[in-house]
Amino acid sequence: MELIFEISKKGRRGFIPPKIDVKPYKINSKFARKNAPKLPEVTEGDVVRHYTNLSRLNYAVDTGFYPLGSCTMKYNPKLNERVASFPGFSEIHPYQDQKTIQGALELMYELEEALKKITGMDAMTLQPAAGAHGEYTGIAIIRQYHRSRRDFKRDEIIVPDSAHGTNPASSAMNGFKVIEIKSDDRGMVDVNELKKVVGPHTAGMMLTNPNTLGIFEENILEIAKTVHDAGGLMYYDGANLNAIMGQVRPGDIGFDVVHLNLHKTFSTPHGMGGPGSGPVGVKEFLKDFLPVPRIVKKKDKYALDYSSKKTIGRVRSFYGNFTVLVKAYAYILTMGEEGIKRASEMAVLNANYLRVAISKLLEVPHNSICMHEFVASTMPLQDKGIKALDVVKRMLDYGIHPPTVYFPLIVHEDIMVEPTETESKDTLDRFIEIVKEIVEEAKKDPENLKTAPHTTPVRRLDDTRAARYPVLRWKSE
Amino acid sequence: MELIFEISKKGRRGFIPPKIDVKPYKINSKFARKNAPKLPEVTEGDVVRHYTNLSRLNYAVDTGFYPLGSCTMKYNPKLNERVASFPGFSEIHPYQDQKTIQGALELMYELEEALKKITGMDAMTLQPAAGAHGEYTGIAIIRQYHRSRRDFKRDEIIVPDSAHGTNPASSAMNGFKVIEIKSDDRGMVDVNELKKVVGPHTAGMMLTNPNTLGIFEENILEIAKTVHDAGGLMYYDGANLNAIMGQVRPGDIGFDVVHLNLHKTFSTPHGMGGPGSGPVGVKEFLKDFLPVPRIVKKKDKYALDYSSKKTIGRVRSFYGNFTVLVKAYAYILTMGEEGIKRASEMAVLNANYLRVAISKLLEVPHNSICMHEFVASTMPLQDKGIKALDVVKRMLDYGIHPPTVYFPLIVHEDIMVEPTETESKDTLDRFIEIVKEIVEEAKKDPENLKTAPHTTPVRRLDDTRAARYPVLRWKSE
Amino acid sequence: MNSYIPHTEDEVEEMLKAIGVKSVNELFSPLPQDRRVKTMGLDDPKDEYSVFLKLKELASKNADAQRYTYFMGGGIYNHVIPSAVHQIVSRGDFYTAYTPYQAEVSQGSLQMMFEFQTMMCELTGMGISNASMYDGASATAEAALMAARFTKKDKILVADSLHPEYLQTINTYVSGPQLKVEGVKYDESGTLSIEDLKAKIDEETAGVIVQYPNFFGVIEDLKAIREASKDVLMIVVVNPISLGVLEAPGNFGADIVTGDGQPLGIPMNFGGPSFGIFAIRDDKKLVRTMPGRIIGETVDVDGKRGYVMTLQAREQHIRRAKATSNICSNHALGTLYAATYLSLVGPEGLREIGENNISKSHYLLERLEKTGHFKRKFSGEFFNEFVVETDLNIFKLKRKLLKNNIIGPLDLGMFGGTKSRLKKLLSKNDLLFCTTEANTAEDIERLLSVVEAM
Amino acid sequence: MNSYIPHTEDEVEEMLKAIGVKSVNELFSPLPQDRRVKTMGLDDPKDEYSVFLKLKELASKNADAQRYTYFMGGGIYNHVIPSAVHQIVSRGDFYTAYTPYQAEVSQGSLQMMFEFQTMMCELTGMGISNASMYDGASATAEAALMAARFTKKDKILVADSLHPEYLQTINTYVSGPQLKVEGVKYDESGTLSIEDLKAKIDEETAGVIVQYPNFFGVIEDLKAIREASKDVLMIVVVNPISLGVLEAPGNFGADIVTGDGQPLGIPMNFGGPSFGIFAIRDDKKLVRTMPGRIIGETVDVDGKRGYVMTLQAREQHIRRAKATSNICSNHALGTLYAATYLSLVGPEGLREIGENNISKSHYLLERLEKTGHFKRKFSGEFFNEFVVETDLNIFKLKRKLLKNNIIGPLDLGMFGGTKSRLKKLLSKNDLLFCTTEANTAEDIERLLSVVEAM
Ligand SMILES: Cc1ncc(COP(=O)(O)O)c(C=O)c1O
Ligand SMILES: Cc1ncc(COP(=O)(O)O)c(C=O)c1O
Repeated sequence: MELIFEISKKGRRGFIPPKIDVKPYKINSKFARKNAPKLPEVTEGDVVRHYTNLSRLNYAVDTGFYPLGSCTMKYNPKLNERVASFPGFSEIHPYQDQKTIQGALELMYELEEALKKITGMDAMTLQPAAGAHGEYTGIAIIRQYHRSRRDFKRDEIIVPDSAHGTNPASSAMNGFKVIEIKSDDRGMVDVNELKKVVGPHTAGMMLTNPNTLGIFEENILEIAKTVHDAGGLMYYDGANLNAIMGQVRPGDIGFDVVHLNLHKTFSTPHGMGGPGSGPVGVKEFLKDFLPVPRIVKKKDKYALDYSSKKTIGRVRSFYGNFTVLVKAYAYILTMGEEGIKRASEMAVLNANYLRVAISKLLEVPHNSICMHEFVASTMPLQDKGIKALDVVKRMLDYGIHPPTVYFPLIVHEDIMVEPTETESKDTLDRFIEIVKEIVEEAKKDPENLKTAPHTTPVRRLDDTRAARYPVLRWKSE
Repeated sequence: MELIFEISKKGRRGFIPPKIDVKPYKINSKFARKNAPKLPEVTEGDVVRHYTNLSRLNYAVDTGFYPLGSCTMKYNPKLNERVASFPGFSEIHPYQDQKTIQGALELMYELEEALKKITGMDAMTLQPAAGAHGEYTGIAIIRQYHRSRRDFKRDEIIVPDSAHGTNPASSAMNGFKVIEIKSDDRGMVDVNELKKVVGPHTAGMMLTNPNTLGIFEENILEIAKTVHDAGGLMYYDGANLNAIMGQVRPGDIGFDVVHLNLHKTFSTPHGMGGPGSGPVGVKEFLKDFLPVPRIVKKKDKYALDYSSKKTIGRVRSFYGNFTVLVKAYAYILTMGEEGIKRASEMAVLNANYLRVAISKLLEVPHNSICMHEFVASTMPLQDKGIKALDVVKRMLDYGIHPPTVYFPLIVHEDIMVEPTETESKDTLDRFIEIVKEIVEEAKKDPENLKTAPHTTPVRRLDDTRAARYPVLRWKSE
Repeated sequence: MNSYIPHTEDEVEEMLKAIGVKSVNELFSPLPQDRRVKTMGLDDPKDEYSVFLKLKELASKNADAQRYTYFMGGGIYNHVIPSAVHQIVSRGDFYTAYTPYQAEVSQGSLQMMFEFQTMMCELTGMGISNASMYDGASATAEAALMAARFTKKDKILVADSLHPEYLQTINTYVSGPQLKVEGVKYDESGTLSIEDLKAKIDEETAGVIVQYPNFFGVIEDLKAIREASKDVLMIVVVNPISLGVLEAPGNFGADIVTGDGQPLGIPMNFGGPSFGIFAIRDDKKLVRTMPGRIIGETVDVDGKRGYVMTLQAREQHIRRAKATSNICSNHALGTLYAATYLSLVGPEGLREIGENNISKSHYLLERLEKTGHFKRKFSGEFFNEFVVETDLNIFKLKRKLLKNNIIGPLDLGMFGGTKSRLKKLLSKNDLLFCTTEANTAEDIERLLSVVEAM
Repeated sequence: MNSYIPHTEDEVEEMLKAIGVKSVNELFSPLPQDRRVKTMGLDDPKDEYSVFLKLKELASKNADAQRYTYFMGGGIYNHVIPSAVHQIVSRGDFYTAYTPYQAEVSQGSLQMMFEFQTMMCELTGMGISNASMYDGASATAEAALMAARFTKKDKILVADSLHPEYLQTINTYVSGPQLKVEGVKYDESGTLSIEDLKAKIDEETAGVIVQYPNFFGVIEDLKAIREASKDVLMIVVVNPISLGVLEAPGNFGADIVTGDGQPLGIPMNFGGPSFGIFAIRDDKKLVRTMPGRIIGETVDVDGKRGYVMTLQAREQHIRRAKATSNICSNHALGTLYAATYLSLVGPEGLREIGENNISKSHYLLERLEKTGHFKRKFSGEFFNEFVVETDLNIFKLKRKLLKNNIIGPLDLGMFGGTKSRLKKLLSKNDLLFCTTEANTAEDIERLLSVVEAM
């Protein structure tokens, strides 16, 4: 498709702004812009057509199955979108007098309460804008905690090699050394390895549980004890909370700090990559380190409290991605105790159903009960020269979004499948059918896989060229 | 795609209605439904995916050029959609106390005023739901007028052979005989023919001007005089008002009754075929025949007036397609005097630009200045066995919506092109290019045209089979 | 300056040159120049925000269902609309599409309408549904014309308990073909008098029109009516949302079912747009006299399933003066509301909604009666509306309710001014109350506390 | 009962059988059973309408821009948003899509972001833009980290006129790498003191951060700042909507431009989500230290143009602990708001909007000064915000305004409680007024009449 700039024509208008109905003021020429930015000049109709047609090139939750491991692409309820767009939520200013935003504060307060109940934590902040931002915040809290105890030597965060890239990155951004430990042959934390590395330098350990292989860390209590005994804190990367919510709470199995991804577990849409929201919960003893402001309730009034002395400060402006919070809150109200539990149950049921079926078609290295996702490998197709990438690109021709590939890094040629609870058995059966057809094709016509996809708006794109000769903006010839 | 029924599974839910929070009441079993209707049983996610995917199979104004003659598929501004969805417009009940609907009545009153100014008529009703409904209403008014004068012999309505099918149909529904008159060789009303048929039986004449060939009836004043002299009234089918609004008014060139298609001229969307809105305007002497209620203004208050004795009655419940009226009103406010004029100017400019270019590629039987549309014919391709239908089906492969075909009925193998003012020269140039390529292909590879389209979600569909063995609903096997 | 029209001045020049004229005005030379408009007298163009503010102000002068509680029905109902309906109907891919004449690029619209037709058949128990009429009233009037056309008879019986505006519409429509319309009385139960019906059916009778539930909310005994009217067409006007709990008219032998689709997910819209339901028995002869567009299944050249508009030989663009109706644009977007609504609620949901409506109305009646100020008017079983007589001053009652952000009930006295037969049959103190699933128990308490304070 | 989860009981049984377990609970056997949750203590599930009503009630407890007029800025602004923006951003095809890792089925997202990047470059005058950060504050904090990383120096100068919450965010972010942050004073014009800047730049200085227009609405003299800070990175925090009338920071030699995208078509959202702008000079070395996702153009195997995420070697999923940032999810949907907004308004519209803002603010200041109760605080040229000192009781003023449905101005005293340097620099009676094109002349009169009545 043409770029919006390529259909631009000097003099066209897409929006007529309000007229100046007061005495006009001309800016001091010292500051005045000399050359107008070359923005598109198009009609409203051009804009609507252009972006409507672009949108149709997209795959989305609203168009199909999205079994992206680690991403929890569950259905995004429309009620949530609707309530979040109420002017009383979307058209309010963060600095309004607190008596004019009692509804907003109440919502945030109640959301914190609900998330505390779900995670087993004692206090929450809703400020972080995404999962990684939550990690950053949580690790900063751990750092501040040790500093507040004048325990300055703790400069290491332990992270399993199966961890998401944001875990080491968030630790490093906080100035920590990252100690990566190898997983055992079942894909879990090797407690012996852990014991080797914990010590007086350990500030904490970051863990996703179930881990990125979809396996619940069975030794979690021992792991937590090991870290705690060494004086470290346990950080829970909540990206996979969908597997266990309502079943077991991070706060009850040894975690001190947890972040949630509302855009995964709590059904808020991903918006092509964001905005998300990454609330952080902590145990009582860490409460004062949370970012300011905190939402407090005094009698029947809600207020923003900036008074904490130990706070890590702020990790962004204002109070968080508020309208995302509204959506998550609506979701929790709708699901209720019973629905939240059922979500994890059906998510895990779906994953195991797929695991058993896919293990007959591809290799599933850790083929025991999984949680909400599992990792398979296309290694059995290697002798045909087929890589995981070929398999997933071929899936595009079947009109579904493929699973995550090449993550976690500890399994070769892996595809990571997370169906989520909002998908039906029919959809899973169709997915199994597609994998079957592709595996058969790999044997009969491997070339067709290697050159896939064939039916998408564009075909396989040249990533190397993009990186080697970067073209990062449009320029007129 | 599967039908929504085909993905249904007993027990699934897509919406949880409010619980019964009062004493439950069980209906008398005599009236109780025995077997539940077999509606789909699906989740909310299924519904959203199903209809989102269906929508992507559609062509729409929001996706591309729509040069459908007679349909005025102009761009539908998004402001209009937004304001029409205000709860103060979309969530009000027609029987509310009139003091609680003053805004709605004011809007309708002001819209009538604006439409009077645009058409040159003296009174309006907004009740009719579409163009044909307006025609029905207008012809009923003409009938009542004659009856009120005890002139019972006037049982004929004159209609040119180029008229839209709704014209004769609306006349017939009103109990009139339809007298069809042939157009002259320039596609216009043959005044001599007209003179032959007018007389004491003439109740009126229906005319679209510019006519369905896009040609302005140059003899309009003589036509009107002829009909008026015979005691008949002149009816203006406003489907083509987009060509002349702001230039000349039906009320100033002899018309007594006019209907408008707000969904054509006034930019309200077509909604896959409706809702439209077909307001009817009349000259002073016909005012009392308008449907009830009428909107009246008394001092600063607006009211619904049911008092007319001569009224034709009602043509539907309530007051018209109100939210469509809101959109049209917003459009008129936005365009203003100057914008309304410019719309017709650019619509006519676009049509003539295309006419001149297309006349070099196909035949344009009446190739002089046209108004907002023109009719071309694919007869030059006949020797290759190519029909108009083949040409337009091939256009689908180029990703544009083809023009109207086989209407009006007086030109062979015709395609009727109405670009509207909201399309740019670039779009028109692209259209010309496509026609050129198709004409060339007709010579080189006619088979490819006859079997077109090739790239659409389905290919040419079997209409005959659909009509001969009608399958009008889904049934489970 | 205009953000809808793309032409730059350079382009206009180029285009004029290509056409071979000197000015845009020259293109209007075929117009009678002495009649050209100088000024229409419209306002100057306005920017988007100004129009937005102006319309916001107009909207704010109306009392709406986001701010008020409704106990008002009588043809338009305030139901709960699932959010997903809005998400789908606001897709430009649907609402800015044209009539699906080019089927290959309109399968979205066509398949949706085919599904809609199926749902209408399931709801009504009929065999064939079209793809919508304008509204319930005009659909019913068209049914009257169709009945006359099909039977070649010219008398239509209409239950006096039919919505008065429907009757008025029928009266207008029959004046073309000059059919006779005769009313059929109702009895103290509020349902059609079988006796009167029998007495009025004669050789010339084409059909009988009854509403189900009728204008008073009362459920007509379709079985008895069918038995009493064997040789004429039975036309039933339904409230579609009641059909999750009420037996389908098709199962009582209805020949034509019409009705207004508004309750199926469409906002009240001040009465429009909604859409008209039109369904008939599965009968090849009958369908040929049916008005409106119909979608049918077929296959493409590759044998793939697809959908097209079919049986068009009935329609105005083919048959012109001999068409079964003049209808062209219908209310297709309304069918999308209904299709998504019914897909979401499903059979269980529709039943629950029906039960909610009927429970609320009976509870409200009971509570109103207890106040001593209201007396039930009709003994017949009712759905979500009922008529009561009151000894309260209606004007004062309505004013008090309004002050408490309550709209309704419907004052039946207001229909006295029309030509309706209701005038004779109802007293000035008759009120039509309506409840839906959108009325909470709390709303009902609020209504009652106003009443009790009077 | 749940309308989001499709499983019927039969299906659950079938699936358990296929897996080879007896119950769903068996699937949770890896969990420490003695720690299983009995009850979380959440409420029971609610139906859709109940949730709708509950949230409507909460929303109604807030004063919003549909009911109130805003004279409040300070980082979040009430601008007019074209209706077409809403139409596009509410398409599920966009907002329910994931990060475009599978480029072949994400060209809609990718091309849009590529267009967005181009627009950001045009606006800011920079060579390279990423595809968004979280917000203006965190983007600016990341710019500080990047400057230190790139220059291998550890001192960051920050204008005291920077938004205090941005400063707080920077302070948090620098505590990991333990960078030094030093404030640079402003003078009576409200702009950065060039003298103080010069005095504070030293060998260890990585960069200087200034805001344009700054927190007081005053337009910094970027030319002078650039000249005074030749050897360090100049980081400019912009209000993007001002760049239709203000010279682009790129044209003054900025190295990094950040800012908050909210003014570009995004509702106020109580402060979030919006998105963070991040643009840099066109410099191959610099780009390697840049945080965030970047979209690049390439071709597919058929040579067709297409777009992909590129230069990923900087990012956490590849580089892990050595990544340029931990950012993963960004604020992509915000870029869609901005891309559609900027496409609609175009260069002319953006200029007109800028002129409207600046005219309104100057007019309001003039009128306020005339009342005798307000005194302009800074002499520097300003955009759509300005600081005044008042002799009125601020508490009373705000209460009166609120009663007249007016929100604002911003009471700068409220920043006194934070660690911000503003505390020292501002008096308790300083107010920050803001006007945008959404404030009509009538709104201004209404504000003044409240003031005059005091
Ligand atoms: C395991 C894990 N941790 C952290 C993250 C980061 O979350 P976000 O993208 O919201 O920053 C993700 C996201 O993909 C993840 O899967
Ligand atoms: C010339 C003409 N007259 C009348 C009509 C009927 O209008 P509607 O479809 O709104 O009933 C049309 C619609 O296509 C038309 O083109």
